[in-house]
Amino acid sequence: MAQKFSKVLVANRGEIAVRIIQGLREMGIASVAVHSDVDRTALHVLMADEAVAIGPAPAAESYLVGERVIEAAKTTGAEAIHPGYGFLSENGPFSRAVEEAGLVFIGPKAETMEVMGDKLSARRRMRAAGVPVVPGTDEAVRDPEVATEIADGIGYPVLLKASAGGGGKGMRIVREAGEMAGALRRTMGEAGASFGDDSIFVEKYVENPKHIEVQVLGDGKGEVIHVFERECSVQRRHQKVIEESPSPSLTPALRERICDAAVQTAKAVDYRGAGTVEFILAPDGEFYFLEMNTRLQVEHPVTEMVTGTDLVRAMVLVAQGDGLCYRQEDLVQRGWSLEFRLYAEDPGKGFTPSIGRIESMTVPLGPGVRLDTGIYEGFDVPIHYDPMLAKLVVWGEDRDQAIARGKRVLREFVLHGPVHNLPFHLWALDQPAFLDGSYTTHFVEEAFDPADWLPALTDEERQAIIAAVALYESERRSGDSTPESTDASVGNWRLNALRAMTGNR
Amino acid sequence: MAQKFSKVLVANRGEIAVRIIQGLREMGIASVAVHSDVDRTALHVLMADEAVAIGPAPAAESYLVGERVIEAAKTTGAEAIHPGYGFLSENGPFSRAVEEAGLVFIGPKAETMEVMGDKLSARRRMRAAGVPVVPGTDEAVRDPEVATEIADGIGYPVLLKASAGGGGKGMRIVREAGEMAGALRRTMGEAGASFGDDSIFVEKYVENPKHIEVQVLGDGKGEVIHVFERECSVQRRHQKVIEESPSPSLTPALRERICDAAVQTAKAVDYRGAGTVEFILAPDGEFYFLEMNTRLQVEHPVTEMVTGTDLVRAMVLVAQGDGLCYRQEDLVQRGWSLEFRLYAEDPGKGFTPSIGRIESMTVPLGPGVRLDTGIYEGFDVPIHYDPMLAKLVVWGEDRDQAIARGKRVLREFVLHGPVHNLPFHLWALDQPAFLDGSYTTHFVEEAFDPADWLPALTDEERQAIIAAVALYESERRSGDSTPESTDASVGNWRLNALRAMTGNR
Amino acid sequence: MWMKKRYVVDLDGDQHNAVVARRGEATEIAVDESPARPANHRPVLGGRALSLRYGRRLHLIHLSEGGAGGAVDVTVGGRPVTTMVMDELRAQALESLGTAAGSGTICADIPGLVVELKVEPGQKVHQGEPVIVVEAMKMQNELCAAVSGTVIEIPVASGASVNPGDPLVVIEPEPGG
Amino acid sequence: MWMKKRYVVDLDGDQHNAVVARRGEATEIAVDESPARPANHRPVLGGRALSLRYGRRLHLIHLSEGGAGGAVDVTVGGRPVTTMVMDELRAQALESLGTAAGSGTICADIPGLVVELKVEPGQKVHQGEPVIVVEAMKMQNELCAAVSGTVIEIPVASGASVNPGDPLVVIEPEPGG
Repeated sequence: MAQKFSKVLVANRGEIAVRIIQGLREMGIASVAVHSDVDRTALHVLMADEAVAIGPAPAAESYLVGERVIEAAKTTGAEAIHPGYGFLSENGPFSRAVEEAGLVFIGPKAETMEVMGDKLSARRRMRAAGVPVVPGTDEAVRDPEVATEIADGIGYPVLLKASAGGGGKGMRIVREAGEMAGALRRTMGEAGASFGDDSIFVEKYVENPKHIEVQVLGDGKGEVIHVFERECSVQRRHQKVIEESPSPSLTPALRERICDAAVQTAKAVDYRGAGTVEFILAPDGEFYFLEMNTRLQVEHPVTEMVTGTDLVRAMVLVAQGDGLCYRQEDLVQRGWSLEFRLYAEDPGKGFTPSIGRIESMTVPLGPGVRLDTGIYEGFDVPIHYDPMLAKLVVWGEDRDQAIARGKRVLREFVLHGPVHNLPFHLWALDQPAFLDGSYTTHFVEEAFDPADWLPALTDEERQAIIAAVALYESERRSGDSTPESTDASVGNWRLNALRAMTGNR
Repeated sequence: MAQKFSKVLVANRGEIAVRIIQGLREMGIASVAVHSDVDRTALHVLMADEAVAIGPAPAAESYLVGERVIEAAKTTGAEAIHPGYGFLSENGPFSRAVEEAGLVFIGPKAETMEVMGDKLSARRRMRAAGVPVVPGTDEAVRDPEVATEIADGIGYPVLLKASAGGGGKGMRIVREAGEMAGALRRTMGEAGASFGDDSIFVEKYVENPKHIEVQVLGDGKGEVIHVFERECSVQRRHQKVIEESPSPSLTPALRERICDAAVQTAKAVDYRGAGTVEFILAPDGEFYFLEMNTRLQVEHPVTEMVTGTDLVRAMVLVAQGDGLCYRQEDLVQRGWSLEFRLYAEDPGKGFTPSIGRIESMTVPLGPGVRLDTGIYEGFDVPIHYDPMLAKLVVWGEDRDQAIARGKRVLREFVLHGPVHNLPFHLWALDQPAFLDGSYTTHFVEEAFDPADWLPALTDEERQAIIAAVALYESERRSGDSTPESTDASVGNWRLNALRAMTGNR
Repeated sequence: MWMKKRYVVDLDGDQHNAVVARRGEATEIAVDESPARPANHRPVLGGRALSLRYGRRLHLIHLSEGGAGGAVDVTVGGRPVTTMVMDELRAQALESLGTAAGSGTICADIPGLVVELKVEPGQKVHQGEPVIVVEAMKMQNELCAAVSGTVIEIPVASGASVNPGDPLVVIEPEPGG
Repeated sequence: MWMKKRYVVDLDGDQHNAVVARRGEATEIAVDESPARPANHRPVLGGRALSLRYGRRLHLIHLSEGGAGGAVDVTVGGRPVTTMVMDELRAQALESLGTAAGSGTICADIPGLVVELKVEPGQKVHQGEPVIVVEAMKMQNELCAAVSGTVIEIPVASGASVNPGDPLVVIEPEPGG
């Protein structure tokens, strides 16, 4: 009945492209990678069945050029395109162009992306569907007096939000009426400059919120199911760094209500494929629709671990016309999963991005671990893309075991090269607010002290480090092609020819 | 109430010692490794909190010397000993000595091991408990005439079995009465020489059997639960190489009966800790008790993957006096798991063991993979122990996905150094008898042709290999400290000092 | 100017020729007489593998030093492959052990131009000594004596065009050479 | 006879001394003046780490070359550690930049016996040139000039016992040396 895909193009890079290629391979579907020049030996290219170069390093000239991606699909005979996340994944015109080219876009309909891509239109649609939205306006506001009137009605503090904004940009808190005029002017100015659209709306600012999201799957013909929630409140610079499923903040009753709301949300747009409905959870237990991400989410593995599902496969099956491969009544949460995003960034210096060659990588193994990564030893992390290197995901029978396992594997995982945030995750797993689940989206700014976060070394550890470094230096010197290298103790080292080549750039 | 362990000694090596140490760490329990001289930098030693050398390389002078293990536990202040599998794990006198030394043996009572260690006594006990045993005698037979009489009663073929035997040794098939006298004499002779006990019994030989086993957990006070079955019929030289859970051979009704029989078995000996009851499943659907392994089983991860349990933790909790951490009604099977044992052996040459240094290792990552291993790059696989290097375990939503994932990860997993059986597993996953689940314990001998089992290379692959090897050679030569190494193209390679040291032995 | 070197690769018992040409940092590779050659090749996975690209397909060839001299362990798509590699000189020397007669004759194996004669008739040469340079497709190929002995004939002149199989230098092996 | 070399290791801003002594294939290591030293040390995990054993505890120190010269990236138990390492000579040279006066004076840092004087008063020496050999605990320690200049005083004689801090050779630095 349904037409099976024989070949699918993956319009992405890094860990998500690798994960999708692995999923396709497990379905017996050939994969086509696309890549920029700088990514010609990136892991997703090495793993795909075919690879097509689509332009120079900057994403705007390669991964974001829809025509080249479509051309690559046509050239290779791929029947469908999986966009991953980011890049072209929520781009309505691209998905239309894919379909006009006779290919299948593995994702929702273009209209769905467009409704959800505009915060105001999403608010209106959700309010109409009976999904709780944060108290505020559904129309753009330009006049400070009108804005003040609305804010007085809602109660301070309020949030000014750009309708076209996202990723924490184009938002400003107003704590009293006197601040309104200036704040509105500045937010409109920023929104116009950043998004080419200065529509601003006013919404109640929820203090100490938690970020809860629900994974949904729809067949595009009216049937929608949820795959339970994730909590993503550990954020820095408005970006998630640790996610978990289940959420420690939900009672069974609240879980049911929030998951129902997510299904309602997706049904309201006749959702097709995998999507995520994001909510704000207030300390009083009220929750509000925040936005919907109309694509596969970075943190989808925690859902997969807890529910035993394969969301990439589910997306591909829907796109193939097979419909939903799960029934709501069969889905249950088992155990607990945590995801740690490994970023090339320096936690001690305001989480500023870092780059460089992966000099050495030792991955954690054993029970309950999943590592999705796009890097390998010797790979030069390019400056042009997102600094996320990998996702380390653990599963445990309960939250305590998942946390204990997280600590175990974060210590086993050693990466040298760019500065990264593995030690940040170990820090987080020792914080009372994380351990008791009370953390909000302000957790990192409140608890993290960049001057005092690394654990102290014991005297013996210091001794051992000093000894090891001196031995390393002594060996490094004798490894040089100096007369010393004829020394009996180092004369017969063998060199892996390819490792030498790797170092040779 | 229960006394928590603060430190546990792991009386084993290789992947199982690593897995137990990881489990202890996740419980907040410090670990002590013991090791032979040749294992001083084995992975389990690197991972433990403390390590104690207990003797020279041969196991009989180190890992099998109970007094040294107990002494190491007392010296380090460990409260308990986890024996893993093999070595001292089913040694009644050792477990008694552990308890006499005031330590806890993490395993069943000594009497349980002794009853189950003797096949005749186990048969008698199980028959008394109403567990189906293979038709045959419960007493040792010395007289060929008596043996022939028994065999005539059972019907040929029959199996002569040494009561103290195991691992496929001390067994002989008798297909007609005329063979009996000679077969009995030879089997008794072998049994006496190998096991110091020439007790032989006669049993019906089940043709085309499957090997099904059931994981059980007992609290040692009468409560026993099962954690479902595993099928382990893929064997070579009477040793398992692929295991799966669930078994493709069981109907729900049969599963219930066989799991009940396992619980009965364990209850009959008031079982304490984790154990495995092995059964033969005949083509007609009848099953018979084969033996009970009174320890953690090599293939325990497939059970953990499918049921979401942690069997090491469960054992430690029982040993601590916490009782069973699962209730039967909470345990369900979800999805499908396959384990591939990675042996250093040459499938093309009768599966003969291989040794050597691990020159290079690339481990598979992504969804649904678990790798338990005791090796690392640069590690010299010692000749003194079992040639199992690692266990690659996959989980899928159903058997098809588990198999597809198995293929994916077996290709991603690359190991150079000793000859190994990863390609054998890929072969197995292409065999009709494996794919349809009809395979019996004769699968390998029937289907594997050592002269024709490796897949053919494409012309382009051959080209690429030749090109790669020539490039490797060319780089290897220029990497030598010859005048050529001043060549611009290779002059600026950098050498990792420690990698050079690793090669330097 | 490209400098090239020939290798003989034994793959599952079959012998193949491969030519590695270098110029500065650039390296090119050709296998047998096939027109198909990888568009590029790079070491990846921390030096555990080489990626070779043929058109849109990329082959990931895992390589490491095998046990015996010249052995290189290879894995492709989960399949282990046994290979041996040696440079042309050693391959010729090994071959000459089996084919005593004519073992000293160096022949052209591709069309080219003789650019330099490094020896004269009557001259003694040692095994491995360069004797003639042939240029082909902008690459200079230095051919070496496969055996020690005396040059007895040079049937070509500098500047001459040669075809595959043309004898270039004939060396009479020393007894035991 | 053990030959030893001193290193200065900067760990999180604190400087420490380490002495690596070799004899044939054997290597020993001592840190600062601590009597605790690893019972053994071996590269493991494919050269990604060094295991050092102190009694029953084994420390797994992951090491790799850092960005800047002398930088070594270290990870221990999931904790990254920034280190710099240099040999004693370079450390002394760097130090002398900060402490101009007396920078040419080489002092004993452990109790020992002067076994060889390689220079005489009045002699010109270059930075890095060995000037005196002191034996201690069966190890010969060759001390080198930290600056180029002229030897103006040698307050010890061959065979003399020296204590930590004793001046051994005094060098007057060249202008700009």
